[in-house]
Amino acid sequence: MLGSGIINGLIVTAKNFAGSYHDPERMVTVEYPEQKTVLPENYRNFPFLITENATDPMGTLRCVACQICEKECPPQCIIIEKSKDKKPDATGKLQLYPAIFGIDTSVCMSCQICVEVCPFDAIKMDKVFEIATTDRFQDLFLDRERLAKPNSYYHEIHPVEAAEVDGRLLAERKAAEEKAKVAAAAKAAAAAAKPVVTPPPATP
Amino acid sequence: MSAAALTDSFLERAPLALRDWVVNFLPAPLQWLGHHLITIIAVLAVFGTFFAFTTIAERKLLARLQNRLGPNRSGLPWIKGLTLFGLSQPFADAIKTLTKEDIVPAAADKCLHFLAPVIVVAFSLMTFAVLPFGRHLIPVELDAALLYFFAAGAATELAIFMAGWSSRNKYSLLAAMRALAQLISYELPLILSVVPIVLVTSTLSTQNIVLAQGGWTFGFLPHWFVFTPWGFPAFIIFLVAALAESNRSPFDLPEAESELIAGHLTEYSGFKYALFFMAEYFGLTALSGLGVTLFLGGWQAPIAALQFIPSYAWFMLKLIGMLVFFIWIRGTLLRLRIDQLTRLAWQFLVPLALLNVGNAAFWILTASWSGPLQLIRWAISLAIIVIPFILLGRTLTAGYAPRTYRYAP
Amino acid sequence: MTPLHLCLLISSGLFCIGLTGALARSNTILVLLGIELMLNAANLNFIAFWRFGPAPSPANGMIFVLFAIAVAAAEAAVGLALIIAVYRHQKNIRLQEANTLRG
Amino acid sequence: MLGSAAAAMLLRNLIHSALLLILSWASVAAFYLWAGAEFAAFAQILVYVGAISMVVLFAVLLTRQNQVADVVIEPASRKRATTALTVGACLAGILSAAVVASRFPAAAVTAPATTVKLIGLELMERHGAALLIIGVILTVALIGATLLAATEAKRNPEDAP
Repeated sequence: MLGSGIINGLIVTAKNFAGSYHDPERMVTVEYPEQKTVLPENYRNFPFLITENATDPMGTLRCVACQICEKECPPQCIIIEKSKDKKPDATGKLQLYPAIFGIDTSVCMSCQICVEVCPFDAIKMDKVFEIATTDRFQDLFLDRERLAKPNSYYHEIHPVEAAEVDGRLLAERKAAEEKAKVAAAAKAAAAAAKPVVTPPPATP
Repeated sequence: MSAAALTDSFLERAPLALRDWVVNFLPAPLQWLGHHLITIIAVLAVFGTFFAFTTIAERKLLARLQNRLGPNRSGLPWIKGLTLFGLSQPFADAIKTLTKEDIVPAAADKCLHFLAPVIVVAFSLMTFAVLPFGRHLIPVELDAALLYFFAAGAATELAIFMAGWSSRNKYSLLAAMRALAQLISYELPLILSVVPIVLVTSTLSTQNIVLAQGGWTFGFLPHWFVFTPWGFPAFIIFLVAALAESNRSPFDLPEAESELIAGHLTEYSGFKYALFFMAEYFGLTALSGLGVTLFLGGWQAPIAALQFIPSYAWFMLKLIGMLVFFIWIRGTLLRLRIDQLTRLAWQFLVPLALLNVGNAAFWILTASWSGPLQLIRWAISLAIIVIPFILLGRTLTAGYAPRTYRYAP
Repeated sequence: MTPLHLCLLISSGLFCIGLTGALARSNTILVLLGIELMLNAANLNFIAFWRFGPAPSPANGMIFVLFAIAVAAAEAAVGLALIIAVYRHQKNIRLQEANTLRG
Repeated sequence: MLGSAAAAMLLRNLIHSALLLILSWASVAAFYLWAGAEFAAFAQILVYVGAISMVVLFAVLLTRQNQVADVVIEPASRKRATTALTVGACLAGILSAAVVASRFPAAAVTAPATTVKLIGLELMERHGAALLIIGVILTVALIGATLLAATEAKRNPEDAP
């Protein structure tokens, strides 16, 4: 009959109305500042730098200031200045480190290219999105100190990816050690052939 | 409690007593002026706040109908954490619209552009003058009150046209044309749906119409016109036409956002926009009030035992009920197309309303039937309206099978 | 000068304005509106005589006015429909150009 | 009332003159109110301001060619205007002279007591035939207007605006 559709519609909305009071499942609204949605694992916005050790963030940056990300960055929001001296990195190898590392987040477009190109897994994407400030020049330009975050934080925000990265790094280090051992053994063999005293290989 | 005691109970007379008390402070020659001014101010104040809370109620209800929360943030200034369920939202909105820049397009007809919102508010407020809010509360007792109501309501169409034309904007003009077509089309069923009541009560005075709906069968079945076989279809037609007259969804074509930006409101901003908004709600409230007066027994209590509650409270309750129903409809139905809209008015509502007038005439002719004849009277009267409804519905929807939706695989 | 005189003066003024407009303007719509004005002037007279006339009858003047208003409404509707038909026919609503029947 | 009517007849902008005419009709209704004819006043507003004005505005918009819809006054039209003005002025003079010269019996002090009920009874009883005829006229006018405005479009659809 004519009009039955209208009545059906009214019943549906009335159910919505009643349901919205006793059935929290129906409500889709998240009252933002108090409640927050759980971000998906692959959410990303701005990059950060990984440090190995939380107690000494500046000393244990993974970044070796190779400047690949600076060159690849499409909007050119990364500024890096190499250090004059060298520091030992996680494996004990002497490496350069960034004396200045800055990202202008007002320019960054969250493309993740810096992460893709980094050969040292030193720069990763962060999940912090509440970055509104009153000063767009100073507060949105993140320097080395504000960019550095420990590896444990990386594990927290991207657990799967971080585990994969750590596994790979470990494998690489092991491979490097094996290589070093092989090299040492070869050297030792050479030394045995030629009795010359050689210093022992550096232990990690 | 006798009827006389009820009419003179303290609560019933309280507003009048308050008014007389205030008026008595004025010198004698000014008393009549004070008398009327207080009436006007009371109507403005009551319906102004009513308007404010209708907007928030509408937003909250619509949200709930769509499983949302609605505005619940705004609290009192300087008090943190107190949100009052967002009840102070309309006041925040008012401050915002009042402080916005008032933009008048360079090509606009300045005079008409300014006059349109003024006229629309003035006339929509004028319609409140003849609504009986309570047993003793009616701003103006007019003999031809119904005619006055429709005459005052007719002028708002003109204001919408002025707004649309003076904006010198093609969307506004289109909206104005649409509004004219819609308002003329629905004015007819609106008035025709009221005619049966005038026939039966043989009066145009709203107060007398309400008085004619007094009384109860067995003390709990009120003699409201909506509970008669001619009153119910008239009420439905009235509801549909009232929705269309107040430009509300599903008949909000004149300001359809998705088609015409905002229709005749496109070039209005700030306070003028607020005036239009206000007028729209005033018009809706006035039409709801008229519906309550004509069909739902006005200020009469639904059960004889509940008469001790003052009459104006009943009126307000019913008014709120009507508005909630309108909001419910707005949250449910989709917007019509313009041809569907005019077709609905001319091919469906007008014939039915005309039949319903005949139905009411039959009801008057058979007023003396009683006993088992009463049942026959009900049956015939129902048949007069139900059979054409079904037949008309069949013919109009013939060829429109229930729609089957096909989705991309 | 009684109120009746004043009313009659006003209504005759309105009538003459309507007549002048109907004669002078070449836009058909305005001519029609001028005729409406003249009808209104006549209605004014009815009400004036009903109210201030020598022997007021209870409702006669009013009923005359109601009938006149109804007829005016019908006249306006038909007239404007005619105008639209003419406009569709020759893209113009100037009175002088609707002369295809002239001998 | 007179002013807005005169201005309406003089203005070049058709919409303005239509709106001014509506104002003039509304003031006629105000005059009815002043004279105590409430019912006629409300009927006047309902019919003129509510309905006829809408039809007029529709007609204006549907037949509009440019912003100022009225055509330019040409010499022929100017001659017409002067003739019309003369005729109007002469008629006004004659009518007002007649009005001023005529003597009416003393006016009734109070308005005749007219209730809606009385009007209704009078309409139905004494003027029943006239009411029927008016009904027929209105119906015929409605159908005629619809036919006039609609069939033309069907006959030559390429002409439709």
